[in-house]
Amino acid sequence: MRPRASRPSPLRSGTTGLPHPVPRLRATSFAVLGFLALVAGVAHAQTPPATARATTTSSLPALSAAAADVQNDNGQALHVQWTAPAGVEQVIVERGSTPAGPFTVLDTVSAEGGSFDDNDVPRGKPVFYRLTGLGAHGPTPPAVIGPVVAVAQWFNTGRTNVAFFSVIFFAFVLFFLWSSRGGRKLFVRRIAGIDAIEEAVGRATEMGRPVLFVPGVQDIDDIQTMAALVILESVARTAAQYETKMIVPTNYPVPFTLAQEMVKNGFLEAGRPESYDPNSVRYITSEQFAYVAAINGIILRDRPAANLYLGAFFAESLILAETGFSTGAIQVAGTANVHQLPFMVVACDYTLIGEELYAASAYLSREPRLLSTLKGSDYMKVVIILLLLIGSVIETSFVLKNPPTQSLGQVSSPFKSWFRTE
Amino acid sequence: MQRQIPLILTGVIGFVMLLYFFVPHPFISGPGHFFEDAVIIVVAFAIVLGAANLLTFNGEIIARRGKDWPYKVVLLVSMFAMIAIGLVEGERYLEPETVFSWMYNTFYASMQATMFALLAFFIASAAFRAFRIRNLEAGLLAVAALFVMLGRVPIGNVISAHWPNGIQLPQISDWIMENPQNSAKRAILMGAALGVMSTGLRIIMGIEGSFARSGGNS
Amino acid sequence: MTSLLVFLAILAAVALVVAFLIRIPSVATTLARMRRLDRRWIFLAVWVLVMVPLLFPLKLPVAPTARAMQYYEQIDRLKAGDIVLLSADFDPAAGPELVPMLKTSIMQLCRKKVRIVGDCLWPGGPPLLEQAFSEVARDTFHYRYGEDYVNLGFKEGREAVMLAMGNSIPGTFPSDFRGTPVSKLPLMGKVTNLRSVKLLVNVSAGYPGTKEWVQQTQSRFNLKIISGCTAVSAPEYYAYLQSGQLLGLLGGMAGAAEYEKMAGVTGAATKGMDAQSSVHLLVMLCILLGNLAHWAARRLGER
Amino acid sequence: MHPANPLTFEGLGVWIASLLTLFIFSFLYKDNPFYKLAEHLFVGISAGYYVMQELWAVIYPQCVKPVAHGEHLLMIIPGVLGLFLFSRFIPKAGWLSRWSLAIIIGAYAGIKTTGFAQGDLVAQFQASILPLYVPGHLGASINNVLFLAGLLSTLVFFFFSTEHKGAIKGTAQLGVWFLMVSFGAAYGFTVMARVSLLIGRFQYLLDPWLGVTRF
Repeated sequence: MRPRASRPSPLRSGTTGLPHPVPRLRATSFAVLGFLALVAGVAHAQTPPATARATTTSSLPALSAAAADVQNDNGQALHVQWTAPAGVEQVIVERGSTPAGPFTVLDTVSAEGGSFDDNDVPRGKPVFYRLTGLGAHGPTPPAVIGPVVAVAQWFNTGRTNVAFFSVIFFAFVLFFLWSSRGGRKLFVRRIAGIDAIEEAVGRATEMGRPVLFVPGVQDIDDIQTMAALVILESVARTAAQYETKMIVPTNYPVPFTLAQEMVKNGFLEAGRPESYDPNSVRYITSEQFAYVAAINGIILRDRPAANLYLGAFFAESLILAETGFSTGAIQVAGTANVHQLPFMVVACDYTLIGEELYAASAYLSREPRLLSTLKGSDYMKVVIILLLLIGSVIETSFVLKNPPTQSLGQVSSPFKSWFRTE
Repeated sequence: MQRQIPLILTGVIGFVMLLYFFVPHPFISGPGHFFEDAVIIVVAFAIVLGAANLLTFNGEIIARRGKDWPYKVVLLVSMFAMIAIGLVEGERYLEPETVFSWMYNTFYASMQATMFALLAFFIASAAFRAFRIRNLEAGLLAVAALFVMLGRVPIGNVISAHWPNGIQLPQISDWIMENPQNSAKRAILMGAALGVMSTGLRIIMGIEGSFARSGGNS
Repeated sequence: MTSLLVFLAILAAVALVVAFLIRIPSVATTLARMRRLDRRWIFLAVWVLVMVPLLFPLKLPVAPTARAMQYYEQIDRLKAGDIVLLSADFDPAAGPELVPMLKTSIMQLCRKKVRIVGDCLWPGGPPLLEQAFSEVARDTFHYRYGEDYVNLGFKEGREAVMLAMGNSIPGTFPSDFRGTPVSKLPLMGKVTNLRSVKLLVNVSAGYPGTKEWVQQTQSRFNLKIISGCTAVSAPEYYAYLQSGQLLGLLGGMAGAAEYEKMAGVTGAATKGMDAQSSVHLLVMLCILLGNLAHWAARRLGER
Repeated sequence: MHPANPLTFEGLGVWIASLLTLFIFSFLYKDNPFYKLAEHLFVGISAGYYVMQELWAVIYPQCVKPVAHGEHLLMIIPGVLGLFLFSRFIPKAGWLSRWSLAIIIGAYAGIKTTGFAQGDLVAQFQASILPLYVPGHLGASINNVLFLAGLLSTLVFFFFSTEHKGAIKGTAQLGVWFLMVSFGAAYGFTVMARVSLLIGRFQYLLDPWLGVTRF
């Protein structure tokens, strides 16, 4: 097959990155994307991928080689393959724009590998390769192959499976968002952690001691902090109903303001705005260990009967959990930072594990944004579980038909292979 | 307007970066590359902004002679000293023989490493005072922890060197890591992936919006 | 087999003795009182148990596990002249765990005569990488800077940097950590993007690190990745190991010690293993004694 | 080996570093001015260090230098957006910083979404499709069944759309057990990590500072 690209591409790139001339399809898209397209690369993919065979210039044993376009890329890579005659140890790979040269050396590589990826090819232009083998008996005659053209693709077919999962999941989330905004009630089960929190506040009331709420150690850009503040509002409501004092130490200015807002709101909603103490939310410092040392001080001095640690926690989680434990307070913790959960599980009376933190905040706030995410994830999990069960059955029957000879996991069923990402 | 344009911009950029994964063609990957390069620079400025925040925040404490203000002076002086040395030494500021490198080794490296080394002490005392095996769940946690702690260090090799092959302590700890540990961890990974994806979707759709509140003079 | 039975018998005997002793009121009271032990005594115990094995080493034998062997073999499979990317994504906070891995990795790469391109995605990392390069590659193996290895230094941007490197490494790092333009470094002329590196050796302390390299580059740029990481992040990466997204994993100082053993060196990690063992025993003892104290207190009717 | 000589530039560094190490360790006894001094010194030094890294490793080579040489003029855009971030110090122009945040948040939203979808969802899903029975490999078969049971039951535990009753309750409970084993393993590894860091500090005090090597 003779590649069409052996003649120059009608759309050649200018140096500034602006295409010339601009095709109509592009012009419309430009209008949409505005300045983004300033940097759009240029050459259009319209030539079929080229495969070229070696034309040897000598009767002596040269390399037999071939070059082809790399699929699913942006048109900047070509793959060169060869079979080297015995005695050839290294291969000099050169590239040029005409079969006669001039050629520039790309690299000298081991002949054993049998291939070379050229990742810096001008897009859409025909190129030629010259391969020269090197061995103990001197160089082989050069093999010139080409022309080949690097072409860009519009869809990476190796990622269909990722698109498949993403589309299903996004559809679920958007559907639930749409239906919850339309007023449909989305059912979410009550999280046991919420009961545990209420119980803890109740006990603090009985003992006449305050409730400590630590909303994590991250700024507001961490969604865990946001989730914690949502929970704080409902804790404040409960505390207001029971007329129990709250202490909320914070470590960044924005969570501080938001926490004040949340606590005030909670007291307002409980119908006791007069009991709201503006000093209950305190700004401490954003230095991690200084913040923790200050909370330790609060725990030891004020002896809160309930310690609630909800949000993003890091290395300090164990220090907090230990100090709180030593005062005998009821402790409820929750974080999505999985590596901190072990310390919370062993030292706290109840722990919200990972996603449960988000679920609790969605449950309490009933906000469509959060609920739709939660429901979408749930339905996606059902899809995953079903596909896993089907997949395992298929895989088992496949393995029964093709028992592994030596090592496991070498071959897999077409079903499993389809999900392999590239 | 001040809120709408950034939201639209966020959505468009996010969508291009999303498509960029599936569409190799330069029509999408071109802008994609530009955003990669651009975001690198903007994020660098954001870190410098952090230092500026530190300056205003601590400067304010010093100005009103707030709590621990002499320490805040130390903080700001050391920050400016580091910046001044780096500026004077120029682009080769990290060569091994520069004053900047010396400051790095003497102050930054040693103190950062020690801050985290403190946790070794706290972890031991927490193990003693706040690790309660109160139910089956905590019991499972404890057993797995004991096996892993013993199996990952040489003392485990010594104890179980002559045990039957397959149930030596390092092998048990490896099995825990690769099987029960791994399966639960994978479920968490998948759940977290769904969380990140839906947050990304909401940002691209322009319905997350919390950052638009946090930016600016709020 | 007998040693296992002996071990189990000892455990059972200890358990029986403890179960018996805890019934004696005075023992139970003492145990329960231990709950109020000043924690600074435990701090002291940790101090002693780290210091003593460092001063008087037992040299307990380190035995490589399968995971560390995979890491070693991936580097061992490289050929002379291959180019690898060594991303040192950590800072001094994780130094004791990761610097030994970094040095041993560079040593093994040098032995294989592999060319190394180094970079850091953590601002605190470049001097550590440079120290390891100078000590091992330059001084021991006489690697020439710019031809056999380069240190590209730090780049901000986390995942964005990884993707940008997939497009162009010289474009992402226009100059090395000293400010030398990469066009003046011969090795960088041979490195176009992530597709032109044979292997990514990632020494990682967290975010950004191995997880992000796997997510952004492993399948996207068909990159082979091995990871040496802190023990804190290791459990999560086992999931990537099982799926083949990672081809080798060293977890923490123990992983580093196993790797040193395979490479035949006695580095800082191997030297730390005795102390590591002794403190692990202490922590286990703390867990058991702490719970015993609680049980004793419960027997006595305290909370 | 000899102790570090405080009269040399390098040795002085080792002495200061070691003393600061001890200052920080003094926190174990109780919070004190030495610890506070070290802590604030550290925050200041690291902030200065980060600023210099961002300047010399990113802003200068990526933006200032190429633009000054007229090479990548487009890099003026992120440079200006970066400066916009500082507009929050000027009350009237504060909204400009949202433009800069737009590119940061938008770009990472896109990058992370596909990264997690590919690396943590599809690839992990694919690797979990396991044969439940492998002829001739009993151990592998049992492991695969156990693995799948752990994965599925943990997924069920994180399912919030139905009440945990009956079979779902039992499955979720199984999931909790798997989670606990995984937390136990994580606990062990975290202990290992922290202890290693302490060992590293002690090695520093012993070798470059006091000059004691014993192995």
